[in-house]
Amino acid sequence: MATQKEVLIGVLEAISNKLIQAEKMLTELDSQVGDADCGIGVKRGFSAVLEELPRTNSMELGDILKKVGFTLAYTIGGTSGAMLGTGFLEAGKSFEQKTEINSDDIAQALNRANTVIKRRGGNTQVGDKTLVDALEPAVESVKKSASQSQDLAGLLTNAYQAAKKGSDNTIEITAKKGRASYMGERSKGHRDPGSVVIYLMFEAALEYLKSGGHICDEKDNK
Amino acid sequence: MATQKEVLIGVLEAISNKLIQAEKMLTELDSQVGDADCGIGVKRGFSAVLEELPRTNSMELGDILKKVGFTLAYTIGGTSGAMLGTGFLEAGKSFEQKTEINSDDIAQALNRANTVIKRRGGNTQVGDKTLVDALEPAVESVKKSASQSQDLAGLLTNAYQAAKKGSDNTIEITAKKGRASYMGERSKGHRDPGSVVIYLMFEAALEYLKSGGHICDEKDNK
Amino acid sequence: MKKIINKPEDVVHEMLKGLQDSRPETIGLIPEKRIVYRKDPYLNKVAIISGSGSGHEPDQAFYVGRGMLDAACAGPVFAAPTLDAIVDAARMVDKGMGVLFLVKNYTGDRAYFEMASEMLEFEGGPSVDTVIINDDVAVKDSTFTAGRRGVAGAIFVYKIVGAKSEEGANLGELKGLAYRVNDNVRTMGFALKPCTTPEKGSPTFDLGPQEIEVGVGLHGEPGRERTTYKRANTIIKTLTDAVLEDLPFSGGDEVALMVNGLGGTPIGELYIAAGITHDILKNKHIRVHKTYVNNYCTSLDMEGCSVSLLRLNEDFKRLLAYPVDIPISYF
Amino acid sequence: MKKIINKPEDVVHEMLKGLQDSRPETIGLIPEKRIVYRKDPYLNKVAIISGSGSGHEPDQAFYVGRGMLDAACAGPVFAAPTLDAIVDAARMVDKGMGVLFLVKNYTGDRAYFEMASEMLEFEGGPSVDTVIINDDVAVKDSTFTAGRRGVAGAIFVYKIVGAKSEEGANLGELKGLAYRVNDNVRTMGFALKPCTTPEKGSPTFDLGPQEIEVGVGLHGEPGRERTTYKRANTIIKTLTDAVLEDLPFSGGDEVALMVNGLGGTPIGELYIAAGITHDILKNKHIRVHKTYVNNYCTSLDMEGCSVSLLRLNEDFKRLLAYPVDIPISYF
Ligand SMILES: Nc1ncnc2c1ncn2[C@@H]1O[C@H](COP(=O)(O)OP(=O)(O)O)[C@@H](O)[C@H]1O
Ligand SMILES: Nc1ncnc2c1ncn2[C@@H]1O[C@H](COP(=O)(O)OP(=O)(O)O)[C@@H](O)[C@H]1O
Ligand SMILES: [Mg+2]
Ligand SMILES: [Mg+2]
Ligand SMILES: [Mg+2]
Ligand SMILES: [Mg+2]
Repeated sequence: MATQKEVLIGVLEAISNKLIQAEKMLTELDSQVGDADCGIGVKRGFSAVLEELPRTNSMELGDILKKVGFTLAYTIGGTSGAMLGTGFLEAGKSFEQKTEINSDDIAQALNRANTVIKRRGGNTQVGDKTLVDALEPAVESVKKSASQSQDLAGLLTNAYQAAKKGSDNTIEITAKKGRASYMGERSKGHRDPGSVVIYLMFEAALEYLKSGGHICDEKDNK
Repeated sequence: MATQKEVLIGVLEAISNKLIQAEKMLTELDSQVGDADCGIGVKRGFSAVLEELPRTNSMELGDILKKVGFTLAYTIGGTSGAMLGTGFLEAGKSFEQKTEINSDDIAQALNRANTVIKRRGGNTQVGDKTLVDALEPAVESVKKSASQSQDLAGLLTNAYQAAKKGSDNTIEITAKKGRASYMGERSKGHRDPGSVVIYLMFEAALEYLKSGGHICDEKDNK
Repeated sequence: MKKIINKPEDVVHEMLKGLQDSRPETIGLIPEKRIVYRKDPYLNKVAIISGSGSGHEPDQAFYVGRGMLDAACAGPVFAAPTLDAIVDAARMVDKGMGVLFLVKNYTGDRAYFEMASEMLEFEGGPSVDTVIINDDVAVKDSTFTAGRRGVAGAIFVYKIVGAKSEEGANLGELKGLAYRVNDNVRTMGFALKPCTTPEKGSPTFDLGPQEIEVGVGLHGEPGRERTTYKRANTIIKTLTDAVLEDLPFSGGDEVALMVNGLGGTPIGELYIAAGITHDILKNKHIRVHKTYVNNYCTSLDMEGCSVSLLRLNEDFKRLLAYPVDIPISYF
Repeated sequence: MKKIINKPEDVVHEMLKGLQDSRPETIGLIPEKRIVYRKDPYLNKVAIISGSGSGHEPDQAFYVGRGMLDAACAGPVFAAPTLDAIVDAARMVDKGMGVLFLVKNYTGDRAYFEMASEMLEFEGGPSVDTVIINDDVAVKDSTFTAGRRGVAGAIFVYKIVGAKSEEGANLGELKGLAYRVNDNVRTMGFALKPCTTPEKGSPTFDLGPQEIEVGVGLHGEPGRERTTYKRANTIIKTLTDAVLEDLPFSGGDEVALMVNGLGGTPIGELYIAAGITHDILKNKHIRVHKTYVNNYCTSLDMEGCSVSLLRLNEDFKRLLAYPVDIPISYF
């Protein structure tokens, strides 16, 4: 049975690989509404994460996430780097002192990440056509799953679906934040690349779990 | 019966019109071996000549040619402008004081034009792939016709053919003067645009004569 | 894509190396962090730092030097400078009088500078303050957007604030001055041809052979409208009018005019634009005190230009004329 | 073709008008003749004039001013300045000490300056002398060509000779100095993308998506070879080596380095090139005294650059550093 730390590192690895593979698609989406670098930055950031992960074995759970956050903030440069960096950093802070976590901890960490990201973005709201459109529904879903003591597979499935749906919603709306907002009405009809990053993260975690990534389920931890 | 001055002005008009129409072709040739402006410059120059011609009625024959020379040197800018300008200027000088001219005068004027053009070009020789390749044979032909007392139609026909043949010769040779020389061997296979200007001038004069441009033939002048 | 580069990912490093090689006496470089800083000794001044994605050269690494910036944080191409670079740069150039961040208004840049300020406050460091520059009038309705972008007008802010910092002004005074410059400068640009980022290798947006983007952003972001190509008189009038109406500028004003090339447009065309703007201003009885025509704030190889007007006062005029010693110069 | 222009035939006039509008105190213009001249009063100096086709901006109208040129004769795009303009300009700027023509080696330009000299001698006018600049090493076998072209090295000639003229040197001394600079400067360039002249409206030559022209001329004339695109390290080494071998430059030499953009290439790429050249020179123990990186002598919107090296002596160093007041500048 894998330790939580092994699982966390495994999930982070899966997320990194998935996002690196998505480079072209993300950049293509960003060239519709932004400056065509989202995939390039995300790839740079998560490649750096992949390099760091082997060195995180001796760290606490929270510090691993903070390390990921700093790595993204130190390498991506784009807005996505500030936002994702902030997210992992705040999630890590929320895990501070914890050696074991449960679904409630996950929900809390994600909630904190979402809150600070919104502040960092200049008071970003759902409907502004940013990654928050995918993140916030996913966070709400995780909160709900946690309160219903759902297992991790179910929690992640729901979160992924919520994030995906949130991302889908970005297609038809007008951007009000970030670079895409300069397009005004013309931003309609294009999916926000950052929202894709979010649902791909949940998808990667889910796939890792399903592929038998030795996820220790809730009961083991209690 | 038209005066010599009327004929000269008519010929200059015909030459100008012909060269203006050749703009695209000349520029196209110049883009193969030069800087793609020969037609543009020639058009600019001969359009200016067309504007000047109506004001030359009161001038001497030589001054009309000098006027054309200065106009070309003042407006074209390209090498062709310096060379053609020099040519007309020197031809004009050679007519100085003359109110009536004959074939010998024409031969002499053309010869002087050719000599100074060659000096101006930095000792240009036949075979250097420049307008001299068309001009010099034409001049030689005119000299011969004049010495044989040929009529003007014959003189021009021979001169045109010599110029055309000289221009044809430029295709297969390597440029040694002017912008095309920078291409070295690569200049082979392309016709020199300036040589086309020369044969078109003789062609225009000939067409003007044939179209009944009221050319007073040799006998009238003697 | 054909560019004078080696590997796309090395573009920024190699460019900054070339900068330092070319100005070894005055320019220092921390390559890993892409921090460019003044090497000549200076004291008793607030340090001025700007930073943003690379690709806008000479903005901003090439404005580092006496009379302008004390350090520049260069991000990857079109991506904000990273957190650690900003924090380190601030610590490095502070002379005890604090640091002023001059930041063009882009979500990413703002977010990183904000994170850096929080870290400096939290972990201890120089006192820092930030002024956001947002001179681009192209983005009209700013309550429904990330707000106006910072574009070429930023150069006037660096120039005037940099000069004043040499005179010994304190952080608060400089912050106030930076806001006053920003409040009096307006810019609008357009693109004839999109730019190609080295890593993407193809144009960042598509523009038809007869299309132009009016109000384009510094990273190829779309602007007010995509329209058909028009002759210079028409395009430049559109830009100038948009700038004039926005502040608004009016008869009797004295201004500095900047016609800024976006990177791929030759100097000659910029001067055609300058001539057109001069005529428009003369007609409106707006006096041009000084004209700046060059590539000041570019978008890689984008073709097009922007027109900026800065309403002047005596203070601005004096500080604009203050001598600079910066890497970008002719002789 | 999309450019910031109105009618193609008005490009040069409108550009020069913009220049004069932008520098009304120092720059005079005779629009019909396209003569740009210094307006500030000066005396007791030989007048320095250069001229050539337009399209090489800032060369050379934008170098008119104290410490450099006294007048520039601008031709139509890529066509020599016309005879009357040269004659008038010489008469206008002569202060009784004569006029030096600095002419880049192109058949057309030479021919017109020669015609002008003959006219001035014949009709009476200032004493004039001409120096032909031919720094381009791309054209190898000069006995079978019109000879080496004058390219970016010309700027060093204007700069040094212009400075010396301010010191009161006479015509003969300046002519000698100009030849010495020309003898010690070498240049080679390459194009990534051809230029488009306004009147033609399409590229002056064809270059495939993976082709470059090594040794290209200032008007898009072909160079040494057309080859496949290579990364910057390789291309810039080719240029630098050709320049080094030609003079030849050798270890211990002290040089000025110019990396000159051809018009459409962004500053950042030029600095990548500068960094590469610095490494090559360091390896050969050639010391770079000063580096010049910018668009100095362009070919409209051509993409690419040239590398020039000038072997220095103390005189050249002092004159290079002599202050200039010319229209092209940043602040
Ligand atoms: N104000 C904001 N709040 C939250 N996320 C944002 C904000 N602005 C932009 N984003 C996210 O950043 C993504 C773009 O990332 P990236 O391409 O790295 O940024 P940049 O626009 O700086 O190039 C967008 O797709 C969007 O999801
Ligand atoms: N040295 C020379 N002597 C005579 N004619 C020349 C010489 N060099 C070039 N030419 C002629 O000039 C023509 C090019 O004219 P043009 O395009 O106006 O000149 P440029 O090369 O200055 O653009 C060539 O086709 C050639 O016939
Ligand atoms: Mg982006
Ligand atoms: Mg030509
Ligand atoms: Mg970006
Ligand atoms: Mg030409």
